[in-house]
Amino acid sequence: MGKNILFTARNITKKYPGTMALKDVSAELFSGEVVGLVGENGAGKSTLLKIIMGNEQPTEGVMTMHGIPFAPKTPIEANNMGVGMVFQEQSLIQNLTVGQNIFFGMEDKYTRFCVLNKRKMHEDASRILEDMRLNHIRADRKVSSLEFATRQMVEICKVFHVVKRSGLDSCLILLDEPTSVLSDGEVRNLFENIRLITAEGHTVIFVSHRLDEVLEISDRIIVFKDGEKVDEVLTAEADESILYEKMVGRTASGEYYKVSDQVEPGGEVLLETRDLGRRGYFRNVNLTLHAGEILGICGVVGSGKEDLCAVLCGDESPTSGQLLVRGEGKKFGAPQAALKNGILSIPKERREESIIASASVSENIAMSNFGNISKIGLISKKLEKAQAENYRGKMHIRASSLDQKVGFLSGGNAQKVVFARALASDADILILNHPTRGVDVGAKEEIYSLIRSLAVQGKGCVLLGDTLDECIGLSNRLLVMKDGEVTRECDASPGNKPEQVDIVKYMM
Amino acid sequence: MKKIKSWSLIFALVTMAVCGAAMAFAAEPVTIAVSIRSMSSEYHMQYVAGAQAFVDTLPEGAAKVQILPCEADDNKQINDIKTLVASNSNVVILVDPNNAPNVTSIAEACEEAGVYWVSFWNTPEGITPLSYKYWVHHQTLDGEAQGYDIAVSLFKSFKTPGKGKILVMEGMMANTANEERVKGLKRALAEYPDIEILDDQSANWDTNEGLALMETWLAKYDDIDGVWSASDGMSLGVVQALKAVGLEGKVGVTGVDGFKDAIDAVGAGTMTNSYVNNGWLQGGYAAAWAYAAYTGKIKVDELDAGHRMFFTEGYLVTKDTYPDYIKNFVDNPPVYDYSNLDFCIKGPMPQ
Amino acid sequence: MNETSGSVLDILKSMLSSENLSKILSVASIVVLSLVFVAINPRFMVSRNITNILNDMSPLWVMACGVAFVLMLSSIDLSLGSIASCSAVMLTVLFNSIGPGAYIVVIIYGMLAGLINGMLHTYLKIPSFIATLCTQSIWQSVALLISGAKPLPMLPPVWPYIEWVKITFGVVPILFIISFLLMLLYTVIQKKTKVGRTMLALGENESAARLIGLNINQAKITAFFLSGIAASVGGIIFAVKLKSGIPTVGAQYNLMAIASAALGGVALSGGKGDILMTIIGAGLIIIIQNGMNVIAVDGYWQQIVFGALVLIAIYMNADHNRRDLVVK
Amino acid sequence: MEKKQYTSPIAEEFAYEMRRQTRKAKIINYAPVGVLAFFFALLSAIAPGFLSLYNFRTILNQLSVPLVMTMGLTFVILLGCTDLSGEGLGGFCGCLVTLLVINTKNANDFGAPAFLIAICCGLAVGLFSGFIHVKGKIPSFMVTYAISSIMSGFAVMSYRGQPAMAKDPLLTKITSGSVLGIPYLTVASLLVFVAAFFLQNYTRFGAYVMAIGDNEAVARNTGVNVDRIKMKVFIWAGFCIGVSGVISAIRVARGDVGLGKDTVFPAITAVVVGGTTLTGGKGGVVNSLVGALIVTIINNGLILMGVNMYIRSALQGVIIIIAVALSVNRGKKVIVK
Repeated sequence: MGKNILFTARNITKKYPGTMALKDVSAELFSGEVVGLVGENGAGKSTLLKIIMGNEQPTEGVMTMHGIPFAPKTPIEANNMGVGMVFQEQSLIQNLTVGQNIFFGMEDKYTRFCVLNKRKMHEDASRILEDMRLNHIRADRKVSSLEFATRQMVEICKVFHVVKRSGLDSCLILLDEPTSVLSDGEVRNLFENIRLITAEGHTVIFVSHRLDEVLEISDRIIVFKDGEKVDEVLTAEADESILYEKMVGRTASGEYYKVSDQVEPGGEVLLETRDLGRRGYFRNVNLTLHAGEILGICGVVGSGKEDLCAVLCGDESPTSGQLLVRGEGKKFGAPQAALKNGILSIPKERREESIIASASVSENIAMSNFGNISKIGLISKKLEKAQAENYRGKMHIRASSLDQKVGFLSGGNAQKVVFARALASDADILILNHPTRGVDVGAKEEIYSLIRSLAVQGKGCVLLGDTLDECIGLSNRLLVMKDGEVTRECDASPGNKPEQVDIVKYMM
Repeated sequence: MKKIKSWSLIFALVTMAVCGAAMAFAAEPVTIAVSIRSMSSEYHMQYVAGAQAFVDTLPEGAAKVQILPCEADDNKQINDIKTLVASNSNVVILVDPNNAPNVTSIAEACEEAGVYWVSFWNTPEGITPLSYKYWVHHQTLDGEAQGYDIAVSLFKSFKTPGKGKILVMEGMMANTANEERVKGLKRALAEYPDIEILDDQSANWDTNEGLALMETWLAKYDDIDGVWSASDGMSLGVVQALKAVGLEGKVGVTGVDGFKDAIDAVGAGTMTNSYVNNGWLQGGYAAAWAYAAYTGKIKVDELDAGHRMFFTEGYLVTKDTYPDYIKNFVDNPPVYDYSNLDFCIKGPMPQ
Repeated sequence: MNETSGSVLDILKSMLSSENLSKILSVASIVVLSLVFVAINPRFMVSRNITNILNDMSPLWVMACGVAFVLMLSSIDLSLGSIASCSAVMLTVLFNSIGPGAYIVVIIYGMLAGLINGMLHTYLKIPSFIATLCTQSIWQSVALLISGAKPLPMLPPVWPYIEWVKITFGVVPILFIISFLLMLLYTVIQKKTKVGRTMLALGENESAARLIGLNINQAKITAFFLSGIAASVGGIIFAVKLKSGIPTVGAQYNLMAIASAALGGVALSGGKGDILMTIIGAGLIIIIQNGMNVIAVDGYWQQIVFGALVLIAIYMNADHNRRDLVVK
Repeated sequence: MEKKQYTSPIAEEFAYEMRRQTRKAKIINYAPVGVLAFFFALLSAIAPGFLSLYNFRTILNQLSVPLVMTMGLTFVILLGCTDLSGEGLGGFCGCLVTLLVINTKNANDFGAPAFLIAICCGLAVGLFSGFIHVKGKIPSFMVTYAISSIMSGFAVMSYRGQPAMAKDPLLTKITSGSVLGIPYLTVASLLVFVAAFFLQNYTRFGAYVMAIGDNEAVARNTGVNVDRIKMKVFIWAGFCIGVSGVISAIRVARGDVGLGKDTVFPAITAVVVGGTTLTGGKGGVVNSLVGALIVTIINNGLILMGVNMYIRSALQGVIIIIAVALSVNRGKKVIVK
């Protein structure tokens, strides 16, 4: 393995309003190696990648590439310096061919007198695909006609090509969760390609939730936690349990998660599923949620937990099994129907799925239940304000005024608004999907006590924790999911909290 | 950014000022407003030209013409007229109501403001100038007669006169002129039982649509003797469609309005006839009447019914009358004597 | 700097925030435009012309209020014009048979027409542009069929039913009051009811609105429903104002109503707008049209000046401050 | 290294599910062709004279203007924008042509270059609308609405109330001539189609337009000059509108502002019926060709059937609703605007 330093990062810090996404991260990458990047959700991996790609600029710190200062303002600048990234969300243009996508933005080579030589483009693309052993993908097919996994391979192929094209001897390729939608054979193929490419002297950063994959492909593993780099180990010296300990770091602190406030769930069964399944996502899920209970669901990305959530809150329909609310079988056509039955979700992607950015704080809070603030069927501004004022005080929402647009609030405060809305909605079954994602530490603790108080009030919560730690700390009971099925159910009452490593066994 | 905004404000000001300045500061001439469907209509521009011809006979600065195009929007037509009478008392108005019912509102607005006005073509049943003080008169060409005349002239031009197959191309639906002309056609058909109607569709007074409609018809019917079209605009489209398949001149085509191009086509034999409305006469005399009422030369309430509602004369141009028409109307445009107001009256309108 | 002056500054700043600024600017554009017209011809401001402007505004304003809801969803309603035409014709026809009850029937018709649009759009998932374009031609045909393709005058026997149109309160005509009341009702619906809130929320972020548990289909259908009512009220105003049912009377008002709403600050991309501000849009358009006649702009220039002024006005009302703004 | 199994039964199910969706998307993609075939068969059966060589020629003739118009609009709609300027601008370009060839109003005799001049005017106005839309950040809907009004004004002004009749024998030659039985004008419109097809598939411009419509942020991040591409699209639309104006002027040999009337909305309808989505990024010129054909044959067929003229447009509306309803994706979470 060549030991030339390809890339360095020194003291990279990234602050968002209210949160510190990255704290003082330094790293060195050598040519021709694969570096695994592991850490829980929100540990700062994605932020670091975005900074390297030029999607975000660091608040502090410097980077170098090939020994010269490297501070990309846009992804193109990064590309030109030999840095490319495969995004979690695909960035292929659906209605163009595979070849056009691979060469997107660099058609000059194939353009003569304004005419695009598509055949040559496709030939070259085929060659690139062949190089990557992807002979089965035809370069002249439209991306929209390809299967999802195949698209992912094309995306990877495109990025490999983009960076190689910079003409530099060694390039840096960032792969952010590239395997989550790939099949077995494709993962194998990807790994072979990664090896081929590193053999040429290029460097790959590989991010995955599947520790086994990381262990298989990488030479070195960097572990992130809470925006900090906590350790760096050689793969040869690591195994899953070691890694996991490092990722999790501190053992669950009862204090932090207000375990002392945890209550014994009441007898009433609020929500029950019988062999619930959604074709292609999860199957045979049986769960019961009691009043006053927090039910944690753990699992890696793609384990089906998100899809289970979507079904529970009415966003998607199940294809098999039954869903019972307070003992009655229900079918939800839309989240609105679920809300009528007292089920409300707090979605994962706050900006896209849960706040109306241009509406004010008080309007957002009122949105799931207009009953409290209406007089003779009309919304009363006064009541709306009073309600918002009430929650602002109770939940310490920091906004310059209640008329401030939620889009301008920090993540933590926006999330508190979302919680306030859930409280105001009178729903007694809450599906909390990563409720602390992108929220700073202070706000996190406040949200934890909030969740506790929800349980005290007798509401039932299904919790998808942002971290395993959180999930264990908050829950009364835990379900562990893997590959769409529940692999374990365990008790997590105070003083009886399972060890993370035990849980991880069933997740991975 | 704010700078650009303030600049755009200034630009707005300047635009308005430039457009307005030219006409606004002229001293107190009487405004002869002509409310028409659109400036893009050749026929309606004949009114304007007629009114202008009348104004030219007056001493300089006595009157000016202002056009109020309503772009086929009934509501706008009434808005425009009301605006004008509210902001200007030295005004008389000549109106071609976009649709007949507009007359009622216009009559009320003018009555209230004390503005003399004249209407053309359309008036709803039962609403006549006789019950108003400021509605000088209503003049029209007999639409039904036009429809009848062009039909008869078309039927007579067939190989076997009075026998043949025709297509009927109507104008804009919901339009009074169209209704009347079609009524005339029906009367003619009753008199000529051997005429067979192959098809009856609308082309919205539009040349393009007339062309497309004729093309489709040509695909469907082989044996066409003539096309009864309710206006020259559509007829010109029909002629184009015929020309493309080499049938021009072999299929008779009628028209109404007297577009210059249609007259030429009649001369060239590609159209059978066109009924000239003579907008110059209509516009010129309407202006003269209204101006006379305004200056007090005539007392409107003393006029008899025959002077308050009358037909003006048009001219049916056919192959035979074409040279005559060219001689009397084109080569030597008629100069009208506006002091003889009765000149334009062909006959009283039946009550 | 002490604290009070800081807060005063804050208040000033918030007043001049981009949103308020554009509101101020749009009001300013009306004032400036009026001043220019007055400067050229002082008679622009005589009371009778003010009455005219208010009267002429009313149908456009009513229709703009209705279509504003649809635009807030970032959908579009192109059927306004022919619903209005059809309403005008129905009113005229029904006066003869059922008298003043016709008003109610016509408004019910507007509701139905709106419902149909809404259901085609929500349940069949047809883009609103196409769905309403098609219903537009359907209602146009219906209007022509009912009227026998003739403009129908209201004859003296039914005049008593429409006498009220002439009532004025000072310079303010009753039609304006009606439009104002409808605007008030719609403002209440927008600001004070669940559906109103839902419309804005789903125009801004449909996936979020859905997950929040808002009833999306209901809100969409309601928007088209309200638009349908507004169109039929617009049609009634046309009919009583023109004393006739003309089957093509509304044809020009599709785009004009949308333009009015947009001029009043309703974003065509949805999620933003204020029913009250549609008065600015309708006012601007009518003032431009009215003023051009008062100052006697040459007929050939009228459309050109109209287009140019609309461009300038919309430019002044547009939000240019956000760099990442995607404008379609 | 041990042979490890990465995937699970649920992953196979997932892959199957994805394949099913892809298949469904494919079927929806081809739905417009099915709709075209259906209407063609239906009209052949019930419309007298529909299935004749002469009528095909007529259809081709009538296709020319809408086809050119849709070719321009397709690109605009692929961006997710709208262009309503066709009504005024098309009329203006048409009027201009008749005033430049031998005509009844003036002594001009530019011959064929007149077409070029008129088309260039369309192009310039397209550039202007694009510029205002992009730089002024004004919705294209409003910009082009205003531009349409302005251009109708200029069109009427160009002939001052009396439209010019083109007397140029060149025009007659063009309207009556044909290659292989296809009228020249249709050939011209097909050439525009070929150009559009070429632009979309064989230039980077086409790829960029698709990319911007699909995901503007990705395009921007890849270094595409989004603003410039958008302006180019409006220039192309202006060109197409210019050509369609010129074609209609040649067809009727008369320069009336009405030439542009009722061309825009049918063209947008054709684009959508063909399967291009109004939100952009999906569809293309071939779809629009199919859409234009559907709209044209429906119109032609209904006239041939002698359908009552009041009902004709209503019937068209109903048919289009059905045609679109057949070809939209009605997934639970699909957002339609």
